[in-house]
Amino acid sequence: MDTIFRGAIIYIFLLIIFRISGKRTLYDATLFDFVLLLIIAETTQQALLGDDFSIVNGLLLIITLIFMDICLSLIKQKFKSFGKVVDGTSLILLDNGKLLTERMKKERVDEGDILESARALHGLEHLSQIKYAILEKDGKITIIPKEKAS
Amino acid sequence: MDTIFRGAIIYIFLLIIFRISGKRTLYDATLFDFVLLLIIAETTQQALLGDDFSIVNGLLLIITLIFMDICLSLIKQKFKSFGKVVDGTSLILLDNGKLLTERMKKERVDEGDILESARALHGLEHLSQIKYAILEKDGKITIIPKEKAS
Amino acid sequence: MNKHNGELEIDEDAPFEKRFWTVQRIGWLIMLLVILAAMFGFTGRGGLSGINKIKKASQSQSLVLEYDRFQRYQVSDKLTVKLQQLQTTAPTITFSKVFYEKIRVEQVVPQPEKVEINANEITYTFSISQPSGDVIFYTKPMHAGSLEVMVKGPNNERVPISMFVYP
Amino acid sequence: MNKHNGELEIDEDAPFEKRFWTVQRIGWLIMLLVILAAMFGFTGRGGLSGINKIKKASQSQSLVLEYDRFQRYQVSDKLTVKLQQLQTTAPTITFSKVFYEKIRVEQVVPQPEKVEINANEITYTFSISQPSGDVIFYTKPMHAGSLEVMVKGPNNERVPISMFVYP
Repeated sequence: MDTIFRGAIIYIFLLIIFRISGKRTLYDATLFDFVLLLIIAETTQQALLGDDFSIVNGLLLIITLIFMDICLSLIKQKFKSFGKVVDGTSLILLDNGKLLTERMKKERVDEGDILESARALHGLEHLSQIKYAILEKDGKITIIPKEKAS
Repeated sequence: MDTIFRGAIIYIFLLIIFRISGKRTLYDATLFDFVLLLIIAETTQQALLGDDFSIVNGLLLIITLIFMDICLSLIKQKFKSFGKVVDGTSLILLDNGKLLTERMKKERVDEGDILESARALHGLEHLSQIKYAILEKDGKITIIPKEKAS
Repeated sequence: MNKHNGELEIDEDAPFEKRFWTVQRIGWLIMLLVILAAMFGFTGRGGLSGINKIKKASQSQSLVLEYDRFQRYQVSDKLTVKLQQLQTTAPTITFSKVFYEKIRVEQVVPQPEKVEINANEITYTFSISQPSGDVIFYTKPMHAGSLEVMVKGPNNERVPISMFVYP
Repeated sequence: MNKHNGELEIDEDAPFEKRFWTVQRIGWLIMLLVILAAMFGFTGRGGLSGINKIKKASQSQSLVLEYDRFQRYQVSDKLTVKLQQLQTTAPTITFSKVFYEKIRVEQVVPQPEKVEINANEITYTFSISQPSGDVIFYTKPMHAGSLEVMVKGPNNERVPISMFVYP
């Protein structure tokens, strides 16, 4: 019983804390962010298991976490608005060549981040070559380039 | 002996639970999913090790897990149908411009997910630019764009 | 490789995937059942009394045992022995072999005056000045599987307990 | 860089990779052997009796030792000493130096009446009222490598035990 509650509490806690912290927090832009993510996972694991190292405890926790995730995805599918609250939505940062600075400021993204994505995904040099830049749910920035021929 | 059994039980358990939970569960669409994956890995690690922190225990577990994985891949190679059961197959979600909504519902994918992949992989703007969208075995969605010239 | 629409080469097997969706849904149901079983206490660590928390008494009520039926490998638990209607100030509690072979008794409160192992039994002798008293055994199962222990009180009353230890 | 077909620049070395495939297959075989050895008990923690679980008795059978031959660094284990045909109610069990220098005895059941260390030996004195009794030593090896311990029973019978502790 104890095991299931621990799993459920930590699942909900993490869901809320990651949602509140914003898409770009802990997004692994640097190795440091990545290490931080790993550390958070490690820390959580200790809180989950306590000093119960039995196999059944581990398996129950995994079942609890995955089952909650399946339930969450089913609820999200049924109620779109709930999905919006949990996952957020995509957000346009660069609209037809125009930077939306207010949004970028709130989401803590700068021009450099957009240019980095532009280089990584499409090998683009300037902001002017970008038609749309979109901040995705997972914190990644996707780029839609301007057509060259036109 | 104990160590080997622990390794084997947990390997098989994880194989089944991940297969059953579906391709998109725990697919790291958001940072939270990624952290959840890490937590599951950590939890497993404790169940694997118990309170035996000796080197020989760690090495035996690593050998067991890797050996089972080699065996599984050899069996999958030999018996294609077994591979299908273990890994699943690819699945077309968008067929020649037409969304296959029944499949999308069952696999818990929505239009937004397809569009996100289209943006990330090819910088596409609309669904109409996509010829095929395929849900791969690992939960990723791959996109085949329509040819422009035609 | 199959060709879809005569152009897309893909290893898709839609009928198989469709059948697998059913398997998936059954799997989810099993997961739910496991979680419910765990909530009721079938996997140890808490749960409803009667399922996990067991109270078992001898006929004369002079020996009452409280223990968890479902335990976990190498996870500490406790067994409370309640002695009533004591006719001696040096009562003994005797357990069968399994109790010292498959379980590690980490601590006994109060500390016994004497412990002896012989003839497939372990006997704890206590010093209790009043007609009733409790003894707590902090135990750690060192063996997975089912354990059957026979407990014998000071009046030679026997209470069998059975536990299941998850690996 | 090599050029494949005069156009593809690549660091391929196919003959080397081919030779390495053989090495890989040999590696897999070694892994299988290690796993089998572990299943039989050569790496400690369970396994067949005779390989890991050892039972060793003195000539007169009055001192019987049960222990694991293969142990692991800092992992708790136990050593059971079975005393039979006791001629005293205060039998002693004596171990050579290694037992207190390289091993940590976490708990002894039943608790000894007296423990003394002198002349490279540790002596446990118990109080056992019957002609036979078991004593369990919960041990934790604090040293990797092979350990040779000489155990001496109440009748001065000696039984040497040897253990190997994996790091």
